Amino acid sequence: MSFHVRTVEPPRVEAPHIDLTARLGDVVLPNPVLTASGCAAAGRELAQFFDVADLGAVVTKSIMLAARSGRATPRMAETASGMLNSIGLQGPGIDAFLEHDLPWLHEHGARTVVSIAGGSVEEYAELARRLRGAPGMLALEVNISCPNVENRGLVFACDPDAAAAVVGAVRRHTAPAVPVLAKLSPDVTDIVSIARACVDAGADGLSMINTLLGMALDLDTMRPVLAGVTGGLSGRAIKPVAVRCIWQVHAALPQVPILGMGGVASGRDAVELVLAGASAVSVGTAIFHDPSAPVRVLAELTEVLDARGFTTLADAVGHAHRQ
Amino acid sequence: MSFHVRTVEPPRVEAPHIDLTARLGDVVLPNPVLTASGCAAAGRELAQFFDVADLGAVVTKSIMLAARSGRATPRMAETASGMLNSIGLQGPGIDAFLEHDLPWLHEHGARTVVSIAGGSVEEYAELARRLRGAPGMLALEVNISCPNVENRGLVFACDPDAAAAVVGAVRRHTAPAVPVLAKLSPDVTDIVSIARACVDAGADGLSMINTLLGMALDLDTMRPVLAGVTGGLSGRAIKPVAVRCIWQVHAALPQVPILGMGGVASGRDAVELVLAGASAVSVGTAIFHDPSAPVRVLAELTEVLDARGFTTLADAVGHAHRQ
Amino acid sequence: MSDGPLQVAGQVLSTKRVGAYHHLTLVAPGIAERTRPGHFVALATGGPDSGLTLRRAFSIYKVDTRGVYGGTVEVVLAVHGAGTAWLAVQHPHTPVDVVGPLGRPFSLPKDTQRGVSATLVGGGYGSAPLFALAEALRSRGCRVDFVLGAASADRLFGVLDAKRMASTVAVTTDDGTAGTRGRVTDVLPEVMAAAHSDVVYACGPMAMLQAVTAVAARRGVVAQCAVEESMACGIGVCMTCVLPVVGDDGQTRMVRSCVDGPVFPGDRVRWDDVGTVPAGTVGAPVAGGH
Amino acid sequence: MSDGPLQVAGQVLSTKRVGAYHHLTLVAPGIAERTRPGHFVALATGGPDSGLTLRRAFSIYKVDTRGVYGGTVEVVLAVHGAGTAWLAVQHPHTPVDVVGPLGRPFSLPKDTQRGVSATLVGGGYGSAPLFALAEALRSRGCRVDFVLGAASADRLFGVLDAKRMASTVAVTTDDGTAGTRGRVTDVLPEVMAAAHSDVVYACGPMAMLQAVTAVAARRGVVAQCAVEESMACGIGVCMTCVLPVVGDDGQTRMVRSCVDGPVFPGDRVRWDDVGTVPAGTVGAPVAGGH
Ligand SMILES: Cc1cc2nc3c(=O)[nH]c(=O)nc-3n(C[C@H](O)[C@H](O)[C@H](O)COP(=O)(O)OP(=O)(O)OC[C@H]3O[C@@H](n4cnc5c(N)ncnc54)[C@H](O)[C@@H]3O)c2cc1C
Ligand SMILES: Cc1cc2nc3c(=O)[nH]c(=O)nc-3n(C[C@H](O)[C@H](O)[C@H](O)COP(=O)(O)OP(=O)(O)OC[C@H]3O[C@@H](n4cnc5c(N)ncnc54)[C@H](O)[C@@H]3O)c2cc1C
Ligand SMILES: Cc1cc2nc3c(=O)[nH]c(=O)nc-3n(C[C@H](O)[C@H](O)[C@H](O)COP(=O)(O)O)c2cc1C
Ligand SMILES: Cc1cc2nc3c(=O)[nH]c(=O)nc-3n(C[C@H](O)[C@H](O)[C@H](O)COP(=O)(O)O)c2cc1C
Ligand code: FES
Ligand code: FES
Repeated sequence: MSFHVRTVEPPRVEAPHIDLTARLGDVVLPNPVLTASGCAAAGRELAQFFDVADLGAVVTKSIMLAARSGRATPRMAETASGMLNSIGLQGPGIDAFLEHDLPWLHEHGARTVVSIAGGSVEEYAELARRLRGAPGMLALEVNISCPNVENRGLVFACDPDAAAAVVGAVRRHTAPAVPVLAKLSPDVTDIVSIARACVDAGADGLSMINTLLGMALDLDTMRPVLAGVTGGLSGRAIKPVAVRCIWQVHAALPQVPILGMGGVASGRDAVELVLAGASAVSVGTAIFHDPSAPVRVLAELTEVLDARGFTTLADAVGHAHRQ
Repeated sequence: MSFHVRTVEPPRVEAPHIDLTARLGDVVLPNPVLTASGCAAAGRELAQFFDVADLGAVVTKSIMLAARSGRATPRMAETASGMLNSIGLQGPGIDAFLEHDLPWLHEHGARTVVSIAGGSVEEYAELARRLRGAPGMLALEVNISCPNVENRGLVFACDPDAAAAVVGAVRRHTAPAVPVLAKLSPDVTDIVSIARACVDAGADGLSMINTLLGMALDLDTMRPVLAGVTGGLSGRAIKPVAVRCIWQVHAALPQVPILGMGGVASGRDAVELVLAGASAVSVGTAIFHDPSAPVRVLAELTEVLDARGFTTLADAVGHAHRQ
Repeated sequence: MSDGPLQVAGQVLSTKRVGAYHHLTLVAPGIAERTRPGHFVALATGGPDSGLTLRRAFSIYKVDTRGVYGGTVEVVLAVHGAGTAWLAVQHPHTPVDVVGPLGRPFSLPKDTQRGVSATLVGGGYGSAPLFALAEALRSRGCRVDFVLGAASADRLFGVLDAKRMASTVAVTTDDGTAGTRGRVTDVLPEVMAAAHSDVVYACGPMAMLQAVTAVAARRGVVAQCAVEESMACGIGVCMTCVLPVVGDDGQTRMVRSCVDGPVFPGDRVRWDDVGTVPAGTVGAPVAGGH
Repeated sequence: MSDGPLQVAGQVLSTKRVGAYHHLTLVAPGIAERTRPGHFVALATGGPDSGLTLRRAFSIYKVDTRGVYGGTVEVVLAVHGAGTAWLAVQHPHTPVDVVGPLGRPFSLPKDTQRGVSATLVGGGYGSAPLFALAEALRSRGCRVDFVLGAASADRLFGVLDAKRMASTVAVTTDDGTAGTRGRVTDVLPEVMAAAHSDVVYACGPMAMLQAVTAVAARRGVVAQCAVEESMACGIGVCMTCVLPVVGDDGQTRMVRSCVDGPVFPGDRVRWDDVGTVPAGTVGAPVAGGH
C-alpha cells in the first residue's frame, strides 16, 4: 500500500503559445478568468491559496453605501449540484471598502472589478460618484438584481426601464475609461430585451447570469430553509441556463462584451461559456468547493483551447455561433 | 464475502392510516403521485415495472393533432443533476392516440390526464373537441410551452394573453366535469401573473413547472449539443425553482389546485412540493434514472407524511405557508 | 410482466481490466434467465448523491443463472465519460441498479434452417454481445465465422473466445498492431465468400454498421446490426434514442432504438440520414407547417 | 501564505467505527505542522461527479506529522446527511481534498500562567478537539478536568483518552446509559468547584455552549466555546456562517464563525439571538430603511 498525496499547487497559469488577453469594453485583462461577485469576498481570503494577481480580475462582493448586516441565518441550503443563498448583501459599506478592501487588492497587484448594489437609482449613482478615480478599480459591475425600494420592491433587473435607469445613472457618474457592466438576472421572460435596454442606456458590457430565484423547505421544521424564504440558486446546476442566456444575448448583440458566469467549475465549463459568446468568465460557487478553482479553471481553459488549436482567446469568443 | 441482492419490488403503496386522496379541481385521485408529461410515454413501457393503476394518474406525453416526427438527434444532453431535452413533441397524433393509447390506459385501470399541445389556439381547441367524452380521460393538461406559429413563434406560456386564449378555448370545448390544468413555464418574469391569467380564463388548476430553457455546447464539434440548439432543463437541478414557483403561486392563489413537478426524485422531494402548495406531484426525469420511481416516491411520501403526524394529504398541502 | 425487463438492486462482483476495456460482473439475479443474445442492460451510475441522472446502456456479454452469489450479468465497457469512469473503478459490493434485459435481441435463423452460415462482425467492444450469439447459433448447427476489428490491438475484445467458437476468425486493426491493417470491411467480402455466408450479424460503431450493411448487401445478404444511439432511459419512455428506419410499408419513421432496436435489419436503417429527420418521414415538418 | 491554511489532495488512510461515530484518518501532509487545538478542516465530499457542492467542516481530533505515508489528520464524524454518509464508507486510497487548518484555535493561557486550572466540556463528537487541547494545556503545566456528555453511551467520544490525560473525568448521558443521567451542566458546577477552574473550554451543540457559558459565568469564568454554524466554504468568502457577536466596542456584528471563530469567548456570543439579526446590529435594517 502506498499513498501519493500532494499539496494542491496553484497550477501554472502560463501557456505562452496562447494569447489569453481578454477584453471587456476598453479594458484589457491578461486572461479571461475572474471571480464572481459574492464568492470571493474582497480577495484577501483567497490569497491564502493563490496569487490574486494571477487572475484576470477579482470581482468584489457587491458593495452598498452603508454597512449592511445581511439577513438572518440560515443563509444557505445545498441543492442537487448547486446551492441556494440569501446573504442579503452583508458588507462594510462603501467607505470602509474604499479604505480597506480596494487598497489591499491594489497593493497585491489584483485588477479589480467593483460590484455595486443599491435600493434606488440614486444610491447606485452615489456609489459610482464615490468610486470615481478609485485606484485599482478597472471596471464597475452593476448588480441590478436588487429590490427597488421606490417601486414596491420590484427587482431592477426584471424591468427594462428600471434596469436602464440604474445603468444610465452609473454610466454618467463613472469615468469614461472605466467600463460599466450590467449584471443580468436570468429570471425574466426575455433577457435580450433587458440586455438591449442596458446597452442602450450606456452599459459597456453585460455580466450574466446572476442566480435563479429558488427555494427549499426544511422537512423537519416544515418551513423555508432560508431565513430569507427565497434565495439565489447557483452552481453547476444552472450552467445550462447560463449558456443559453449568453448564447441568446451574443446572437442579438454580438458587439457587446459579455462576462459570463453560472456554474463554471472547470476549464471545459469556462470554454463552453466562451464559445457561447462570453469574452471572460467568472468563477463563483465552485470556489466554495475548491478554493483554488479560479486558477485551476484558468489552467484547464488554456489546455482546452490549446487542444482545439486556438492561438488566441479572442478567436474562441462566440465561436459556436460561427461554426 | 456474501452478496445480498433483490429484485426491485414495486414498494407497497398502501398506508391505511393516511388518507392520500388528492384533489385536482373536481377530480379526486386515490393518491397524489402522477407521471410527468413526456417522461412516461403513454404508460405501456412503465407497466413492465409496476401497475400503472397504482398511481394517482398517468399524464401522457403531449399529443398534437397530427403525427409528429419530432426533432433530429441528438435530442438530449446530460447536465449536472439534470438533463436537457429537445424531443420536439414526437407523437402519433390525436387519432392514433385515441385509438391505441387512451384505450390501453383505460383497460389497465389507469386514470389518465391527457396532455395536449398545439401551434395555434385553434389546434388546442380542436384537440379538446376530439377528446371530449374520451373514456378514461380524467383531466386535461394544456402544455402551453409551445411556440405560437401565428405570432412569431412566441411561446404561449410566456404571455398572459396568449396563455389565456389557449386555456379559454380548451375550457370551452371540454366537458365541465373534466378539469383543465394549464402547465406553466418557469421562464417568465412573473409567474403569478401568468397563473392568474390562466385561472381567469377558466383553468381549474395549474401544472408547474415545465422545463427551464437551457443549452449545452459540445466541446468537440464546438456546436450546440442538441440538434434543436436549445432544450428544456429538467431533473433534480431544477427542484429549487419548482418549489419557489409553487410557493409563489400558492401564496397568491391559495384556492387553485397545483399539480407540482420539477426534480422530484424521492418522497422527500414530493413532500417538499406539497408543503409548498402542490395538491399532487408528477415524477418526470427521475423515471429515466429509476423506472419504478413513481411508485417508490409514493411509498416514501407516505412514510414522510406519516413520520410528521399527518393523517391526510390534504392537511399537508401548502402547510409551510401556515406554519 | 413475466418476460419483460426486470429492475434489480445489483452489486458489483468484480471488475477486471481487459486491454483497453473493463470487464464488469454484476450480481443481478433474474436477468440471466430472460436474456437472449443482443439484449442490453441499463445501469444507474455514480452512487447515491451523484450528479449523474441518466442510465448507461451496455450490451450483455455473458450471463450466468447459477453464480455462487446468484445470477450474474457481465458487460465490457470502455471508459468514455463520467458514468463509465465511475463503473470502471467500483469495488466489489458497490450497489448498482440494473434494468434488463432490454431491447430486441438478434433474430436467430429458424430452427428448421440448420446449416445456415453466419458471419459475426464486431468493432471494438461491439464484439461483446456476439459470443453468446455465436453459442446460440452453434447450438442450432450454424457455421460461425468472426471478423473482429478495432483501432488497435488493445481495443480488440474476445479474440480467444472467438477462436474457441468459430470456424475462422479474421482480425483487423486500424494501426496494424494485430491482424490485418485496415477495416473489418476490408476482409469481410473474403470471409463471407469462404464461408458462403447466409447472414451477417454486426455490432460496433455506426459507420462500421453502415459499411458492413453495404458489403453484405453486395452478396445479397442482410446484416442484422446492433446500433448504438445516445439513450437517456433505455426503456422506451423518453424518445431520445431515435433514428430513421424504413418500415414494412416503405415509410420512414423516427424509431426508438432502445425498444424497437438495438438490432435492426441493416437495409432498413437510413444510415446516411441518422442525426436528421429525412424529408418524407412520418410527421416530419413540412414547408409552411409547424 | 506560510501559516495559513493549505489545500491538499489527500487520501483516506482508514475509517473505523467508534460507537455511533466514524473515526477517519486522512493522509494530508503539511496540515499537521500548522494545526493548533480548535482548528478544523473542510473536506470535499462525494467524489468527482457528485451532486454535493459544499465543503463539510470537521474539528481536528489528532494530527501526526510523521505518519508512515506522510502527515495525517484525524477527524471524528457523525453521519448526518449526504456528505458525512459518503465519508463514512470510503475505502483507503479514496481521494479527499482537504483544506485546513482553518479557523481560530482555542486561546491557551499565557506561558507565564502556569498552574491554571482548565475544565474541558465536550458534547457528543464535540469532544474531538479537546484532547489535543488537553495535551497542550498539560504541557504548560495546567490542570485539566473533563466533562463529557452525550445523548447516550454510544455517542460519547474519547472517555478513555480523557481519563489518560485529565485529573478527573465526569460523564453524563441524557438517557443514563453511561455516567450520570443528565446534562453536562448538571455536573459542571461541581467539577469547576473541585478543580478551582480558571477557564472553561467547550465544544458541542449550541444549546450546550450557551448553558456552559452561563454556568461558567456564575463562577466569574469565561468559557471559550467552539461553535458549529452551517458553513458553505469554511474559508471566509461566502458569509453563510455568521452569528451575532459583541465586539470590544460593545457593538454587535454578524461575524463569520469560520474565520473569526469557531472559538469565541462565550460571553461575546448573543446566544439567544443566534439565527436572527438582533436590533442594533451594525448594518441591521432599520424601520423605514432597506
Ligand atoms: C445498446 C447499447 C449498447 C452499448 N453497449 C456498450 C458496451 O457493451 N460497452 C461499452 O463500453 N459501451 C456500450 N455502449 C455505449 C455506452 O452506453 C456509452 O459509452 C455510455 O453510456 C457513456 O456513458 P458515460 O457516462 O461514460 O458518458 P457521458 O457522455 O457522460 O454520457 C452522458 C449520457 O449520454 C449517454 N451516452 C453517451 N454516449 C452514449 C453512447 N455511445 N451510447 C448510448 N448512450 C450514450 C449516456 O447513457 C448518458 O446518458 C452501448 C450503448 C448502447 C445504446
Ligand atoms: C467548525 C465545525 C466543526 C465541526 N466538527 C465536526 C466534527 O468534528 N464531527 C462531526 O461529525 N461534525 C462536525 N461538524 C458538523 C459537520 O460539519 C456537519 O455535520 C456536516 O457538514 C454535515 O454534512 P452532511 O453532508 O452530512 O449534511 P447536509 O445537511 O447534507 O449538509 C449540507 C450542507 O450544510 C452544511 N452543514 C450541515 N450541517 C452542518 C453543521 N452542523 N455544521 C456546519 N455545516 C453544516 C454542510 O457543510 C453542507 O454544506 C462541525 C461543523 C463545524 C462548523
Ligand atoms: C453566496 C453567494 C453570494 C453572492 N453574492 C453576490 C453579490 O453580492 N452580487 C452579485 O452580483 N452576485 C452575487 N452572487 C451571484 C454570483 O456572482 C454569480 O452570478 C452566481 O452565483 C452564478 O455563478 P456560479 O454558479 O459560478 O456561482 C452570489 C452568489 C453566491 C453563491
Ligand atoms: C424528455 C422529456 C420530455 C418532455 N416532454 C414533455 C411534453 O411532451 N409535454 C410537457 O408538458 N412536458 C414535457 N416535459 C416536461 C416534464 O413534464 C416536466 O414538466 C419537467 O421535466 C420537470 O419535471 P422533472 O424535473 O421531474 O422532469 C418533458 C420532459 C422531459 C425530460
Ligand atoms: S432511450 Fe428512452 S426511449 Fe429509447
Ligand atoms: S463558511 Fe463561508 S464565510 Fe464562513
